[in-house]
Amino acid sequence: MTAINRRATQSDVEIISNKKVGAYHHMVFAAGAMAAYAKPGNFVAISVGGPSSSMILRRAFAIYRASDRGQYGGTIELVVAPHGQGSRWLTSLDIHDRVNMVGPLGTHFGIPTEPVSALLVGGGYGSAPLFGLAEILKERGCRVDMLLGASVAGKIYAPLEGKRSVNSLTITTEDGSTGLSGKVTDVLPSLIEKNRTEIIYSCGPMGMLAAVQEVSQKFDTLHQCAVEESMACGIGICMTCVLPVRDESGVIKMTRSCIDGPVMDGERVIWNSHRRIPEGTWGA
Amino acid sequence: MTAINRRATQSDVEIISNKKVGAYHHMVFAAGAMAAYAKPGNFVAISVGGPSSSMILRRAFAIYRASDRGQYGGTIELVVAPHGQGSRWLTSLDIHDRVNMVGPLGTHFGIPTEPVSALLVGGGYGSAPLFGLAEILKERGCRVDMLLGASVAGKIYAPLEGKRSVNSLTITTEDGSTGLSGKVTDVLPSLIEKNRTEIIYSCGPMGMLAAVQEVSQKFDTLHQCAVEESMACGIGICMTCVLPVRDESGVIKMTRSCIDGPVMDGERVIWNSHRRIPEGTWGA
Amino acid sequence: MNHDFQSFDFRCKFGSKYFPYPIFTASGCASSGKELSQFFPLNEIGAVVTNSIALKPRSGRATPSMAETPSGMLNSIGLQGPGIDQFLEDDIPWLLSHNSRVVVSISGETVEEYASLARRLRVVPGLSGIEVNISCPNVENRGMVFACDPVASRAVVEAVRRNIGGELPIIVKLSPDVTDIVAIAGEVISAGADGLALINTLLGMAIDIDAQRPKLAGKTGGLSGPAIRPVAVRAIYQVHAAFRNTPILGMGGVTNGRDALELIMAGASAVSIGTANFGNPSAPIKVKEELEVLLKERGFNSVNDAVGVAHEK
Amino acid sequence: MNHDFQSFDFRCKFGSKYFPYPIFTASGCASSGKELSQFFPLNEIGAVVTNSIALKPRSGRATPSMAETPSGMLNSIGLQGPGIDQFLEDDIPWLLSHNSRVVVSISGETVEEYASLARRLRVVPGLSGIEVNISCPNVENRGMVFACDPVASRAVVEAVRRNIGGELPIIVKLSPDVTDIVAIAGEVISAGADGLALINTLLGMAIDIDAQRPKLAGKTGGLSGPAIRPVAVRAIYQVHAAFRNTPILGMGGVTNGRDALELIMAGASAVSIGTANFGNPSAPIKVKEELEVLLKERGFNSVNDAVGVAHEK
Ligand SMILES: Cc1cc2nc3c(=O)[nH]c(=O)nc-3n(C[C@H](O)[C@H](O)[C@H](O)COP(=O)(O)OP(=O)(O)OC[C@H]3O[C@@H](n4cnc5c(N)ncnc54)[C@H](O)[C@@H]3O)c2cc1C
Ligand SMILES: Cc1cc2nc3c(=O)[nH]c(=O)nc-3n(C[C@H](O)[C@H](O)[C@H](O)COP(=O)(O)OP(=O)(O)OC[C@H]3O[C@@H](n4cnc5c(N)ncnc54)[C@H](O)[C@@H]3O)c2cc1C
Ligand SMILES: Cc1cc2nc3c(=O)[nH]c(=O)nc-3n(C[C@H](O)[C@H](O)[C@H](O)COP(=O)(O)O)c2cc1C
Ligand SMILES: Cc1cc2nc3c(=O)[nH]c(=O)nc-3n(C[C@H](O)[C@H](O)[C@H](O)COP(=O)(O)O)c2cc1C
Ligand code: FES
Ligand code: FES
Repeated sequence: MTAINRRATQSDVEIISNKKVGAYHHMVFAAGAMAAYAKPGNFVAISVGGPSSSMILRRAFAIYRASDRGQYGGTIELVVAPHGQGSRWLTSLDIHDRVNMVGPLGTHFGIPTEPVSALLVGGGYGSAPLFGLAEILKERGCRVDMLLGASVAGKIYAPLEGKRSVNSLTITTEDGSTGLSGKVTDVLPSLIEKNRTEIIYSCGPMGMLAAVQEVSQKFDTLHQCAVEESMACGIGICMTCVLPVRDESGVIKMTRSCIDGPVMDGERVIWNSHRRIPEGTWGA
Repeated sequence: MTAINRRATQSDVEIISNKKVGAYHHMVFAAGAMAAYAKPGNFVAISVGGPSSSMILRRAFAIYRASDRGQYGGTIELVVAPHGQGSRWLTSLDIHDRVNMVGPLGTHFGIPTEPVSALLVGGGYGSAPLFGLAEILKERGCRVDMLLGASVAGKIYAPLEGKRSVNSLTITTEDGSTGLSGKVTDVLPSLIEKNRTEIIYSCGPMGMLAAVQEVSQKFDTLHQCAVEESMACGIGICMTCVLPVRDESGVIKMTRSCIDGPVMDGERVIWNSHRRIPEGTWGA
Repeated sequence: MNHDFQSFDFRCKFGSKYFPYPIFTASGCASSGKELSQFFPLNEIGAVVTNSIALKPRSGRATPSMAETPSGMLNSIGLQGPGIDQFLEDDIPWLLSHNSRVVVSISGETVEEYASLARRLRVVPGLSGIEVNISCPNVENRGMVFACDPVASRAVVEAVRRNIGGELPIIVKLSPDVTDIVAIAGEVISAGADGLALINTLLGMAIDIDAQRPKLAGKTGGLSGPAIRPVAVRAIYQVHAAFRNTPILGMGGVTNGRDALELIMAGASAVSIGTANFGNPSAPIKVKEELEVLLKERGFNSVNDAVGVAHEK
Repeated sequence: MNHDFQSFDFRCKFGSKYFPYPIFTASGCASSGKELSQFFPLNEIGAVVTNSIALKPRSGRATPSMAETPSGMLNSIGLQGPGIDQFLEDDIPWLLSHNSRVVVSISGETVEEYASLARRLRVVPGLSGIEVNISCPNVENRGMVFACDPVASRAVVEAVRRNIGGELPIIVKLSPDVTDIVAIAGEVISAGADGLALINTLLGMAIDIDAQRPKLAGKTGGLSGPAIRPVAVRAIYQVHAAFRNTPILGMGGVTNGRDALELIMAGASAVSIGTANFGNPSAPIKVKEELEVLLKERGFNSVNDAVGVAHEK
């Protein structure tokens, strides 16, 4: 790929809903035409802090749902954790406030041409893009199992209507406050075996993705993951979001996760390379 | 003086009203105890831009009215021109929003012990502190005439209830859109003569104050003016608000307008000293 | 004033080359242009200044290579790029075929590397200029940054001048992290620079108080964005005061037309947009449009008339 | 971790003097303390660092002497003050009578002026230290700022050291506007500094695009506030890495406890609050309280244990 999502545009969009759900805010934006082109795995980049903000960089958010019809024209929905300055500002906005949005950005989850058995693994707000993906997979006749994990119950994002589109839903929390006690990778092997999983889709913190890849490799399943590196621009011009990825010819290159990702082939990513360039990387 | 207003405190105050009036916003704050100590001429300093603001300095606003009783406890009222980034942010706030305020700050207008004939001259939002002053002067049995000027009608701030407390109100606008056409200093001499003015109180842009002082000197009236130098702190610690003022012993010293002002004796100020230190200044 | 009937001259000039608009991208802040072309046509700005390109492919530095700071950001990208060969094969033809004017930024670790890069570029048709990024560690002198050393700065510029031939303007990009930027400017001008680019990032650092270590994997990084604009304006003002005839490509925290005009009045003949692109991919076009309005409102018939006016009052 | 039973040691040390808290005011940003005492008791912070005081009264520079910039401000106050005589008569007794610890900042135009100031202060009882502001133009060397010149910096510190006697710690305040701050630090340490203050403001400028001239009457000014914090952290980190045994009084854009801890982890033994006081007159006390919580949360038993920890990982 190595090119920006050719559907990406920039516009001021209105907030039409902002509701607290557990530890997150579910936010809906009247995003017009942008919504029509959004695919599961894509993200948007939003300016934060208003006109005299000291925060100069956009914040990236995975698209939870996108719909191109309805009362407000196209809408884009996000699940936002009020974490730091930027996300707290965003989640504090009111209905009718406007934000500047660029999207849809990045790669999307690949959809198998045959009906396969798919397992969707989400950590924290990483579950967001998986529900739209589940719907599409179901439409294609896939079996869809979902496994969501978080530290505590409030950080599991799993709305009712989302649950409907999966064959099974397993939840783990580290403190056991809901679902099974433990991490997603504790139950991952048994789920793969039970459901004869052929492809894993994952989204969540980098540590979780790396652990999922390890299991995936053991079972020889395909694994598409949506990575989350810090991004200064989201459109491929700053090079701050790179991670080492093996290309088709086997060469490891520092690859932009905003345009050659966030969805990547788990097998190609060189994991656990935080704070260092892996040996053998091209140009190192 | 040369000491911060000993009544000054700092607190988060709630906006209880914000109404557009001509070119300005009339804003009311539930300021609690701060209101009890505010005197005409005092000002407050407000943080602008919210928690992630790139604007690090407070903005100063003359107190238009202060009342220490009523539904909301003490209230402080301001007249704010949406001019630059900070004031536009402030005037865009909603009822129930809170801002951090330090006040009351600075010196206040001196009240004559005898009933005298006073002329109050205001330029633009500089009229704000004059209405509270007029009330006090009337209570003391003074004759109170008011002269307000601005470039256009929308920049004359003269609410009905304010007008009631003066013996006469003269208005000038540079474009003649309301009142007499011209500047306040065009009509000032005739008003002084007609009303046998003994003291002039003024508030407005520095150029206007300098011109008023010239006329005042010619008629040998007293002149108390509220100056407006840019202020980084408002509490006497940064030295950015200094202007050359002759002290009791005749020495010209660079004097902080936030604590030895904003109300100063017009005769003592060395006017038109923008961008230079007047010769003979102490330490120059 | 009514200037409707007068034509407005928006051109700027470096060496022998005219550029139709005084707004460029800043090196390292537009990749090789392709991505931004989705937001505006690249020929609508003066030129794309490419990422600094080295002789060999470079992986850049490890992540995290970015940290947001108040009104600014730190980066330690470390000049990631494919090396000059692949760059000339892929990026340049694409840019030229899209009618973009191209200024190639080069970086080296030795004087000889700069010379080689200049020789490679000399034979490339269609380029509009070369920006010499001397804020790079000099491996022959204990890694001391060229731009911090007048002797090394001069040596690089002389080498580029000797090897580039007469046509292509050489714009030398200086670091603000020096005691006397005017002295460095003097050296590189006398060594043959046609113009100066001011300023590169300031060396900075941020610490993660939870991990208790520097936020960036590379520890220090370059500070850019609106936070540094006052330093850029000062550097441009000082250098323009000393060398009125050398055009300056100004940069440092420009996000809108007012900021650009500030740099121009300080002495910049044109302005590059860097970090602002990350927050707003249409920043260059926005700055250009706002600047045109501001100049006309003030009665200027050309951008050139506004260059350095703040020195006159 | 539970540290409730352990006592927490919040002290810092410069030369022979202990200060009970590691939060100071920054020179020029607290006047002589009186005004801030309305918002918190001055003995609740480590020390008040006074405005830089000169031998003679100084009017300072003309207004406008201030311009707000993104997350920062420029000032060209120009060391307005009453001169050492009146200062010793009025300000010092007031501060001491309010149990404030006092560090007197001094500034001169010649080496001899610094020496005279040191002689005057030597005989004043009750002081806790002297901060030597060498970011002043040296009239004997074409107005070149002392802090930009290793030889002049050394000469000033040697003169102060000779004249101050043994008791009072000497903290030398450096400018970040130099090519190699570690080299300057080395000079002043070997000349007898007990500690370093890092950093003074960065030289900057802003232009009023309507008036078409510099916003400040003095043209250039010093840039301070959160915008420069990354430069401060970098300077502190570099100097601490080179001179682990010399305590650093860190400053530059600190507005809250997290910022202060960032400077401490970079290598500062204590932190001064400057520009933040203008936006929030209770900033020093807020920073101190937040810092204590942050240190305890991270299991530190003393502020000293956190000094420079970012170097270890
Ligand atoms: C592709 C992608 C998808 C994302 N999807 C979501 C989502 O659906 N919901 C959601 O709540 N958040 C999401 N994030 C994280 C989000 O972009 C912000 O990083 C997060 O909200 C914290 O920003 P802040 O301003 O609140 O925090 P701050 O701590 O103030 O952020 C400071 C800086 O650090 C960067 N940063 C901090 N933490 C992270 C992180 N974990 N990942 C990347 N950058 C970081 C920010 O971009 C910013 O530049 C996503 C990030 C990426 C890259
Ligand atoms: C004693 C005093 C009383 C004031 N009373 C009022 C009032 O009653 N109503 C009102 O609308 N405004 C008043 N002002 C002006 C007000 O403080 C702001 O300067 C003004 O609102 C512009 O700020 P801004 O952020 O919108 O503009 P910006 O242009 O963004 O301000 C940038 C900086 O310049 C300074 N500045 C800009 N213009 C002025 C000015 N004219 N005077 C002083 N500083 C300036 C600001 O303080 C700020 O630091 C008063 C100022 C002072 C000193
Ligand atoms: C992410 C990033 C990468 C950069 N890469 C380069 C580079 O390769 N070569 C160069 O000369 N300058 C580089 N710079 C510096 C910019 O070109 C510019 O001089 C500086 O950022 C100041 O401008 P700004 O504030 O508009 O970004 C880079 C800056 C950033 C933020
Ligand atoms: C208005 C103002 C006046 C200052 N005056 C002095 C001074 O007299 N002596 C000095 O050494 N530093 C002076 N400084 C520099 C500060 O002490 C401090 O080093 C610098 O501002 C960085 O810290 P900050 O960002 O917390 O303000 C002054 C700074 C400001 C903003
Ligand atoms: S976020 Fe800028 S290149 Fe990916
Ligand atoms: S505004 Fe700071 S001293 Fe007056």
